[in-house]
Amino acid sequence: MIKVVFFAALREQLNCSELSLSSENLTTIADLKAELASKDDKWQQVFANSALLSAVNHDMVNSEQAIEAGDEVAFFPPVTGG
Amino acid sequence: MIKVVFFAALREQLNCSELSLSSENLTTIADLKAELASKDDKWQQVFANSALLSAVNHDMVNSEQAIEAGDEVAFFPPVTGG
Amino acid sequence: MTENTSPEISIQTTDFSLADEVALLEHENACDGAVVTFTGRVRDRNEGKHVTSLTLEHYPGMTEKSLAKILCTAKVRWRLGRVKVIHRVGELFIGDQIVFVGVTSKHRQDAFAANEFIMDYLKVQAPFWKKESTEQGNNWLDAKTSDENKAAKW
Amino acid sequence: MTENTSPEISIQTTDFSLADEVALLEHENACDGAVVTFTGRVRDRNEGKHVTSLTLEHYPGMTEKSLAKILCTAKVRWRLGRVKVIHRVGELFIGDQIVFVGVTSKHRQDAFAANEFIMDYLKVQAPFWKKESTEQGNNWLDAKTSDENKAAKW
Repeated sequence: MIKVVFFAALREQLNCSELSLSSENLTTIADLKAELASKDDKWQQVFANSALLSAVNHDMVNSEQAIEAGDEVAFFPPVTGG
Repeated sequence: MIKVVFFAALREQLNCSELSLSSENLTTIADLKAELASKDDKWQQVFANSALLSAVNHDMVNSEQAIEAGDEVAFFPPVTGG
Repeated sequence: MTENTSPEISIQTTDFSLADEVALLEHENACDGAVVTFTGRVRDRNEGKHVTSLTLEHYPGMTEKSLAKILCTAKVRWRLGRVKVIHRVGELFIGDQIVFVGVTSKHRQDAFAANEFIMDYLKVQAPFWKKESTEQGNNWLDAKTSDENKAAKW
Repeated sequence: MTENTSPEISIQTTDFSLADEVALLEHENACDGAVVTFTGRVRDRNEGKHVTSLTLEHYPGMTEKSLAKILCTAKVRWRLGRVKVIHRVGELFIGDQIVFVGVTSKHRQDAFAANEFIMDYLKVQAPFWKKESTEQGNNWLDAKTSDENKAAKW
């Protein structure tokens, strides 16, 4: 399984903070995004946003990043702390 | 008269913190330096130091700066505060 | 509260004392002549709107890891003595302290550069998000291109 | 004690409180989100020698005038809220605070830049001189070319 977490505006838009997916057929972040976007129109729209950031196991990554079972993947908007 | 003040290492080398000179024949800082340097070998040596800084009425100036009666002229080594 | 892995990094809901933090940076530290601090506070206005409060969300675990990487990079690039980063989360009000970065060094240039570097990278890499409450309602702040550009200059 | 012409500038023999100074900079100042402070302290070593104390001399009148010019320049170059500069004179010991520069601004970039600018110019233009007491005796410090070069870069 892959644990997927969402933060901030993204979490509110999806009304979801965390979910788990089977890692079967998911090789990269891009695959995972496509899988999530296929859920419905709202998810499709949210994952069409190219500004979205991704992290795997607490490190920022790009869409080509490989993922595997046991990973924690996060999606979130550009950060605005400080 | 021109009031002349000395600070820090310069004050100690000259063993003098303040003196007054007639402004007659003194048109610029360079004139005043030459006048002071003529006092004796020690003063000659001290004023030969090109790193020496000068101020007139609390503003940093160079040797071409004009001076006149009533001015306060200061000579001191490069500053080292902060 | 998040478990903090390094004493140099603290993510907390509670306020902090600038004086206490600087005292810790300076305690038994006679070799560092320069101490630079940055404090970020909640402003009463943002882009023309009156702000009443900010709510800060973060990604526990990743926040500490990303800050640790930023501090590690700063220590490699500059000769630093001690470093401390505190970032508050939760709801904060006008004038409240949000973030503290404190750096000591033998020399001021390293302390200034490292402090600004840490803030610039925190702004674009550490997973914090601000939601603003204004008279017109609540909204998540947009990231600024200027922050991206500023970080890219280092 | 010197009579100070501006509340933004203080030349004093007594110590100062970082916390009190920052509290004044922040008091009823909800528009400035960024506060940067620099504190300079007496180090225990300088160029390989053990320092026991520093004695700071200055040129009363010119000191205040030169600092006022530096602050004025900083305010023209950056968008600043409040500014404070404190410089101590007399004999100071290891770990003692020598100088404080505090700057507030709406944005952090201005606060960082202005604070470092003020320190860089203070170092080369304000008439202060340090005499060092070491185990080898007393000596006036030499000015550093690196300080001249750093100030020239602004």
